[in-house]
Amino acid sequence: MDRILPFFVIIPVFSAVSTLLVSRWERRKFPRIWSILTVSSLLVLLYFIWDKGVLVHEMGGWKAPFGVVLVKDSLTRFMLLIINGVALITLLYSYSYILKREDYLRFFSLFLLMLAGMNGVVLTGDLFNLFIFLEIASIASYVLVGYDIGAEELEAAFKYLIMGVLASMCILIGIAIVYSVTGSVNMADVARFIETNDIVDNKAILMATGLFILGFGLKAGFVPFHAWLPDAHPSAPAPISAMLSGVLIKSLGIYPLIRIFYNVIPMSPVVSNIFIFLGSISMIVGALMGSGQIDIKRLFAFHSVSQMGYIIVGVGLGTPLGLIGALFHLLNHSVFKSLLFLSSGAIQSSTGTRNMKKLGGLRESMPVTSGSAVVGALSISGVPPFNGFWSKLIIILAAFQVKNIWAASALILTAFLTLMCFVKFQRHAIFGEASEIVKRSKEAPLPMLMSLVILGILCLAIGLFNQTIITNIITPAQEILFDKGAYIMSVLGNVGGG
Amino acid sequence: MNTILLLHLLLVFMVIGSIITVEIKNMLSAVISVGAVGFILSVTFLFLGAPDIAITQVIVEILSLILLIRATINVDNVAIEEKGESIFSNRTTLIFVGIILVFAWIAFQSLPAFGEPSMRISRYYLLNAYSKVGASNIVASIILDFRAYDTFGELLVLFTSISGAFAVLRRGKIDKHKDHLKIDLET
Amino acid sequence: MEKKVESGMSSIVKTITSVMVGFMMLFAGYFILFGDEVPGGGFPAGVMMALAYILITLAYGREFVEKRVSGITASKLTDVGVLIFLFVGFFGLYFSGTFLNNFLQNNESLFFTSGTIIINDVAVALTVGMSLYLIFLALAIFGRVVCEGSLCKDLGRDSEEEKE
Amino acid sequence: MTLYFLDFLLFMIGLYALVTKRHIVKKILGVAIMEYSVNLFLILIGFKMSGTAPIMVADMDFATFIRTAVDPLPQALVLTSIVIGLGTLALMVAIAIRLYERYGTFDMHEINRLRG
Repeated sequence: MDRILPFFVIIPVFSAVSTLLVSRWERRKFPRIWSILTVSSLLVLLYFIWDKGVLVHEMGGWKAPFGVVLVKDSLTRFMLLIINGVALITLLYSYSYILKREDYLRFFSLFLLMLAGMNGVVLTGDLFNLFIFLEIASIASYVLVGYDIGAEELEAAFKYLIMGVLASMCILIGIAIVYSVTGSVNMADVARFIETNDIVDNKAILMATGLFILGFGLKAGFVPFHAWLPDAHPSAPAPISAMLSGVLIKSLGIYPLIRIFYNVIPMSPVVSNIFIFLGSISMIVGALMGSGQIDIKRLFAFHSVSQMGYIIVGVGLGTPLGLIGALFHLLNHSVFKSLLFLSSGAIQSSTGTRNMKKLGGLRESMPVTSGSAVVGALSISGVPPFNGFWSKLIIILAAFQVKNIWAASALILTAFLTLMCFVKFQRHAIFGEASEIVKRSKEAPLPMLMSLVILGILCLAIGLFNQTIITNIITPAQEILFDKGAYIMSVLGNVGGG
Repeated sequence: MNTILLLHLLLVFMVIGSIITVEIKNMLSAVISVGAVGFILSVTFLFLGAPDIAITQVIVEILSLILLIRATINVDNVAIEEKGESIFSNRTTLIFVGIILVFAWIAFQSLPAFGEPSMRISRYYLLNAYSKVGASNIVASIILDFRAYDTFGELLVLFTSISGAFAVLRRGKIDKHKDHLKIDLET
Repeated sequence: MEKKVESGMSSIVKTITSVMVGFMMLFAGYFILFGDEVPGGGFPAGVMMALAYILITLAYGREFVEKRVSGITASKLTDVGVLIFLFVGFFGLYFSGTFLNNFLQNNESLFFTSGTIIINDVAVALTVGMSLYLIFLALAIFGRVVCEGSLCKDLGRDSEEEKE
Repeated sequence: MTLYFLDFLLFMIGLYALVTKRHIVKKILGVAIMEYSVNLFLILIGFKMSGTAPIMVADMDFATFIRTAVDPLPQALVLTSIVIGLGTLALMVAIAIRLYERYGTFDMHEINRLRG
């Protein structure tokens, strides 16, 4: 059954390369349908291996520490579900959104390569392999940010590229230091070496930890390293900013941090304090800077930074409840943030502007889009029936459980700031009096509406059935992270050290 | 003992070369000095017992020089004179770099001593490469057999960056109508 | 007033190039075929092939090379290279259960002793070579019209290389 | 040990160029220098004192080869990261040329100001 694991990378790569190869004879419909087919086949594969327990696929037939190994445990399947689910909905959305652009053959090829990179990052159990697939996903996202080659998009893509290369260099030096000290690049082998030789307070490992926090923090975009995010996300085409905010910063930034600091390098109190401190600062700064924005996409981008702060605080708390809250908020944020970005894309494509002041009373001319935007706004600001409320509540409870007053107060302050800011967004954009641009605008085409409605229903459904989702998806992922020995045993079996 | 001295010398040359690159005014000479640093690096790889990497570094260095010169050839390649406010940012960055270097000095103390790699995993490659894979160039066997998945990812990285560079370099709609050369672009 | 663009450099450069390109291709082939005994594998071979084509483009001008390996065939070869590597890996998965498995390894009967290493070498060299030649073609030729507006007097034919 | 430090100094010079220099090509050169230093750091880690290249030539018997061969794994990693560096360099040059075409200047502050 572990033969299925490599197909999560093979299928997107094969379809990405073949769309470019057969580009000559059929360009209108072929790439769009082909990419939707590939991503839905990935979801079917995920369904097959969903409850098969921990699967380990040794690449090339070599035993674990000597070859590259793919590991599927409950955290990996949780991330695969988010990545491929949001990607399918985004592809459905861009089925009609992309018609205005001329060279969308390469758009879908790069989109599928980004997806292959993210699947590769989430599946691999090898540090250097994680770096390579992180490079694939990042390079594809640099290009997709600057895809409609206007002046602003290119400038934002260049800034994102520079920050991304800096992050990759820091990660590579961190991997080099870990390899030099522990002698291996396989995550489970490194974890076992650190555990048996007890070199946690080794200065070099401390430096590698700092470099990992810097590198993956740049990719995740929380405060001290968020400079590229408010420029890159608004200037990307809407499906891409939904994928960036919804999935990319999580699977390239948060997931490696969680995997490394729970399964490989034990999380020392210094590291958890750093996470909580950075998380609470990025929450407050993101919400404050977000409230002053006029352009709705920039507003959403700043709130992405602040919601990332929630997840980092949850991860930094280190308690089971905190991690459950962080993972659940990761799922919720990818759903409602991609909903918000996709609806802003629909608004921009029909009214032509993203300026909150100019858009008023969208509910008459674009009822479905504004309806789904309201659902997204309510769930991001944590209004009870929707999914945002439950995950924020769990993180706040976890903060109180650990009696970390500073984090708890920052959490509550940000929840209030987000609520206020999104009420302002709804008042201006959705419920104000209809401006003349909005009167002329017509509803978005069907595929876009379908994806918006699906995401809206998901927001509500996760909110209502949060208990069942937590018990059978989130808690197993959290147990895997807290049980390092099981991870090492499942990957390495009991093969002796080299 | 003299290889250590030689490596120190080469590294000092590389540091001097990169300082010249950063501080020189003319862009073209900056590109040339980066090329020089790259070629010294390739010689260093030779002394560190990595012929594969030295060959690849030399050839890749030639190609990146071609690309970099392409970016600086027919544009105004004189550096921008620093305005006042940016001096302040230089100084803070220098302080920040100094702090990191001090911490790096402490951290590198506890790395395994230079010249004694732990080679816990790579002993297996040395022992089994010829018998199991039949290749006497161990590095090639690692790249294409033991960790072939890395090279597969590597191909994808190159394929994405070139396909992406093409997506960026394509003639957008906004360029076509004002394409002053009046060339009949038969698209 | 289409000035006849004198294609390529002087004849001295052309003769030297025609000699050197032969050796460069030979050297690249040497890397590929003896990749597993001698230092240097698929990557330097690919970059060497790209450099050989770039040398021809610089010396003989673009039209000469365009007839031999036009931009579109180069991009198709890049895709084919990646697909070869993918299929070799997939055959490994099909025959012996793990992706990228060296299923015909270390049997002396075959011409090349180390199994799929040579095939992978060819795929890597093909992809790296063609894609880097492509990027040179795009950067050098596309971008010729760098400065906007009428002040640009460059009259090189700027046919869009990729008929996307 | 001082070799690691000199190499990290090289990395810091690249980082300094990346952060403070306003000319886009200078930033690209800073990234190139950073990549050189990371590749060198990986090879420095795998170096064995008076070690030989990890290639089994015919005349060397197996035992001495095992004893003296340098660590081959970082060399495999460096080969990959050299070509990654080349890929990102090609992308950076492409975007830089397009930016110059759009804004008419390579100065990052100018571009920020124009973009507003």
